[in-house]
Amino acid sequence: MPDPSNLPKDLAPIATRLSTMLPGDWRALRPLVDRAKCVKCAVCWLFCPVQCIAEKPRWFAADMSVCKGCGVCAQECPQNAIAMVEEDAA
Amino acid sequence: MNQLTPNSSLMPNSSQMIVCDGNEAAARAVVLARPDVVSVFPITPQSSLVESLSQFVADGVLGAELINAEGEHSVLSALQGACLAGARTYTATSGPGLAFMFEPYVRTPGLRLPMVVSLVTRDMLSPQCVWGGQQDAMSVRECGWIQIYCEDVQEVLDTVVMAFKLAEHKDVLLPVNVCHDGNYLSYGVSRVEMPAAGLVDEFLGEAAVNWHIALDPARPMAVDPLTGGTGPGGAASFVGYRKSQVRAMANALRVFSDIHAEWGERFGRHWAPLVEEYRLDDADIAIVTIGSMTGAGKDAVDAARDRGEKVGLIKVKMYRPFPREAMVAALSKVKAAAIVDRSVSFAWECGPLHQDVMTALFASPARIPLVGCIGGLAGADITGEHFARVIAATFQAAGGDIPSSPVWLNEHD
Amino acid sequence: MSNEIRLHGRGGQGTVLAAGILAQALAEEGKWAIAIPTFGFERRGAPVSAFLRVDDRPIRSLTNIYHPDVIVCIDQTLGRAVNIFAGMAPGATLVLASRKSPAELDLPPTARRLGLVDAVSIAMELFKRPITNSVMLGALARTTGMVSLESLARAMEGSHFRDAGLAQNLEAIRRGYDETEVLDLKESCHAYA
Amino acid sequence: GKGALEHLSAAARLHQAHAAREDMFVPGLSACQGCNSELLIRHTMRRIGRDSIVAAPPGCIPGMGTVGYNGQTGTKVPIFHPLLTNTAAMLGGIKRQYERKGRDVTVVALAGDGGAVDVGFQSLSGAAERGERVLFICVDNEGYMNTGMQASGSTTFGSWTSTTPVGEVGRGKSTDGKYLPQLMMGHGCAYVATASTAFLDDYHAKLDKALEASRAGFAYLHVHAPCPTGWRFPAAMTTEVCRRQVESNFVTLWEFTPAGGLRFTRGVEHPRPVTDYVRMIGKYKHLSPADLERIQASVDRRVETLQGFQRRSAAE
Repeated sequence: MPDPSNLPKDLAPIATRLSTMLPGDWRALRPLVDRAKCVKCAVCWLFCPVQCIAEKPRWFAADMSVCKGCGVCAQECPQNAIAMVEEDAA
Repeated sequence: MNQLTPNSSLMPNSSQMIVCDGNEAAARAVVLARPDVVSVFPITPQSSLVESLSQFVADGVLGAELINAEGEHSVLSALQGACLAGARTYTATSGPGLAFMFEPYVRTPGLRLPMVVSLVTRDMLSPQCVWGGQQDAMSVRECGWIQIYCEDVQEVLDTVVMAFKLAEHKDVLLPVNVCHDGNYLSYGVSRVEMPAAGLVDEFLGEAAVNWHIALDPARPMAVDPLTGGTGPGGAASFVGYRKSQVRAMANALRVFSDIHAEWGERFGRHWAPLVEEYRLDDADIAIVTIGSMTGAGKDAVDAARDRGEKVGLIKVKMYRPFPREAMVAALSKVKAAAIVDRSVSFAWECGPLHQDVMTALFASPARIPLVGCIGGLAGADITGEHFARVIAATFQAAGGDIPSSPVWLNEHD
Repeated sequence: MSNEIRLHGRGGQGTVLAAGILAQALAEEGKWAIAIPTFGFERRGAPVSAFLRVDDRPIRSLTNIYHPDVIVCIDQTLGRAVNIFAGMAPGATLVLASRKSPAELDLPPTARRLGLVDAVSIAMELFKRPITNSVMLGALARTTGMVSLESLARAMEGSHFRDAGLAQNLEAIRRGYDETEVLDLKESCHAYA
Repeated sequence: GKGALEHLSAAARLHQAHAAREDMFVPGLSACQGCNSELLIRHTMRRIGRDSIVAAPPGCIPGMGTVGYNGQTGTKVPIFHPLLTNTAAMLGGIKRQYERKGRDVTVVALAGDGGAVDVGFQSLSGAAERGERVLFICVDNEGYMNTGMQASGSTTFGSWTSTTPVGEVGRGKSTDGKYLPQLMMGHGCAYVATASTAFLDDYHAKLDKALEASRAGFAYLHVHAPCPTGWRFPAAMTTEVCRRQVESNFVTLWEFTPAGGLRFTRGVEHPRPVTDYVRMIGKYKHLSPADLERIQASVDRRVETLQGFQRRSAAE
């Protein structure tokens, strides 16, 4: 395998560091899962554009550091188990 | 011309005399350089070059991956991809094909992709024209490609091979255009010596990959992410890459000189890498030439010498980067010079080479008079008679009668 | 020795190819040659020409030829379309494909040597088509002595002809050589032209 | 939404198959809320995995930070910006060199419609004709949504865009969009399919087939990707808009192979009226009843054309 170490680093732009930006602070609304209604059908996971829904033992929940608050999960949930609530609400 | 049937004799153990035109010579040089990927699209006057390459691949003489793309834009794009996957690559184009290639063309130097592309030079449209002239190559002289111009068929063959070594040198890592004049060199047939394949292998060595920037799952990276802007460090980052590119261009002067010296040692043919001085040491005036006109220019110098006129010639081989020190050193030997361009600079009412020589001369203590001559547009011939007029005008300029606008050599032909 | 040759023909007859083979044959004999076709569209039937310069030392000038010492015309009807003698150097040699006698040809008065061959008849016998370039290479060799039949044959073998095509073309060169009538032109020869 | 009910089992099955796979993008991409393209590329690259190279020509996909900027990237596999014009050719060059080296690498384009339908078309067409062994995915949001909602060749009749605006005289785009999947079928690609992110089980099945086909020839996937920002509908409605496109036959789901011809992967027999879809979208809100009739007529005509292909395929 060719070795880049003998080449200057300023030849051309490359990026090797992964971006650490998280869009959780974009949210105006956030998904609130009614754990009693969740049947773990995975529809929210399937359609979440940022793929931030993780499986918990009894329900599915969004990663709030990543969730942009688009509301697709709430719209698609067949059980109506997800409500979009104001980010600043308790 | 006579398409010599490719066979095993193409890869001999010793050098071999063959007779071919410049397009075939370039194609045979490519065989010697053993590229991984060659992509082609035909255009006059380049077509027989890519026909030869295709035949060499069909005959198994050239073991490259051949991509018959649907146009020059994709030709160069496919080669960019191949380069980023570590391939040694080659193509050739001309005139409108080069114009169509422009978008990926301007990007190639910034990606630092060491490819070799022959430009079989042709005048640019319009007037509609299919004949030789250097307007196409000159139109891309500020894009960051190295540009080299050849004088004869042998120089085409030798230079295409050398260009791979130049492009891949770690102090350069830039794309190279080897230019040979449409018509006179594309179709002009002459006797050339084919270097031995084994010796070329030793000369070139393994293809050097620009492994700094590469697309390989074994070493994931984003290639050419957005760079610059006014965000933190953006400007500094962009400037850093541009400076590196400019430095690499400057390095090419030294590296190409070294490569020529090595070529001369290994193969016995000594070409001037930057500018060639011909009968210049005791000359009163010089003519500056570029490309296939040079041979007739040298004959015209000899004829002038026979008449007792002290005339010399300066041939430009490497045009980008411009060898300004070598040019100034050569010009410092004479009292006046004529620059014979085969294209025009629309902005300066002169030829582009003339413009470069003027700029170089600014750094010289001796600001000698320059005569701008433009000839050979659209396949027009630059003959001994034309050069005799150039020489006469240059002697007049040495005496103080300097024309303020170009001498159009074929104006009445 | 320096010779400047101009070849005339029509697109499809192999004029440019003939110039290339001639350059190859001359190189086989240790000479230096360059061949340059005129730059146009080589349409089948349209007039085509090619230049060849030969010398005992390397040739530098990559230019057209304006005052040829030797003019070769491989098509017997071409004289109607173009002036094949334009710019001819005084004392030049002509190599022409024709069924006519020298007296019937309108030759320039300063030409000094003529090679004449019924190339079309030979080509029709050999190829069933009026492809006369190989015949005329034989005629050139016979008329000028500037190149040997053996060198032409070797050059032909190195070209793209193969097998039957190669044999036919080698035969065409030989017959062109054998059947060319060579005349020294005297002033009187032109008196009734 | 009740529409998702029919896919309940599919969601669970896809979750089981793919959730444990690595997301090949960083968690934070700056796509708009509800972005369909982000959803699509995450699913796609989860499936394709690490042994791949991604081309993302100018558009929303690099715009959301996949390629990155100033030294940072959003992607864990090699990724690059081709030009808008040359994606397929460049991928072809990469693939040829890896084949030459004997390495099995999947090369995939995540392109928008501009890089496929418009200036990218020549390169795409040439690469398809040559049978380059690449997977080209066109994420079609019917215009240049990354740079301010300008019209593209894919923009549909009547659409408001910033270059086909609505005014005293102008009534949005005056001509139909170019239907690229049918053109790609005409190239005889190894595999061509249309897809919608509302039908991800269908998409995943097609992605698997396309990957397999790309080992032998050119594979082309055309994914219809409604854009909440540019088309003017609420972000939460993205999947429902996708679903309604398909249910109204505005978008049809089919696949093509040279051997099998065209086959619908979802029936087109009992569509909803196209107005059920059009009424959801802000870019169409100015349309007259006559405009809506024209859209319905062109939807019906396209379905008939595709049905004709299917009938011929079935007969052969």
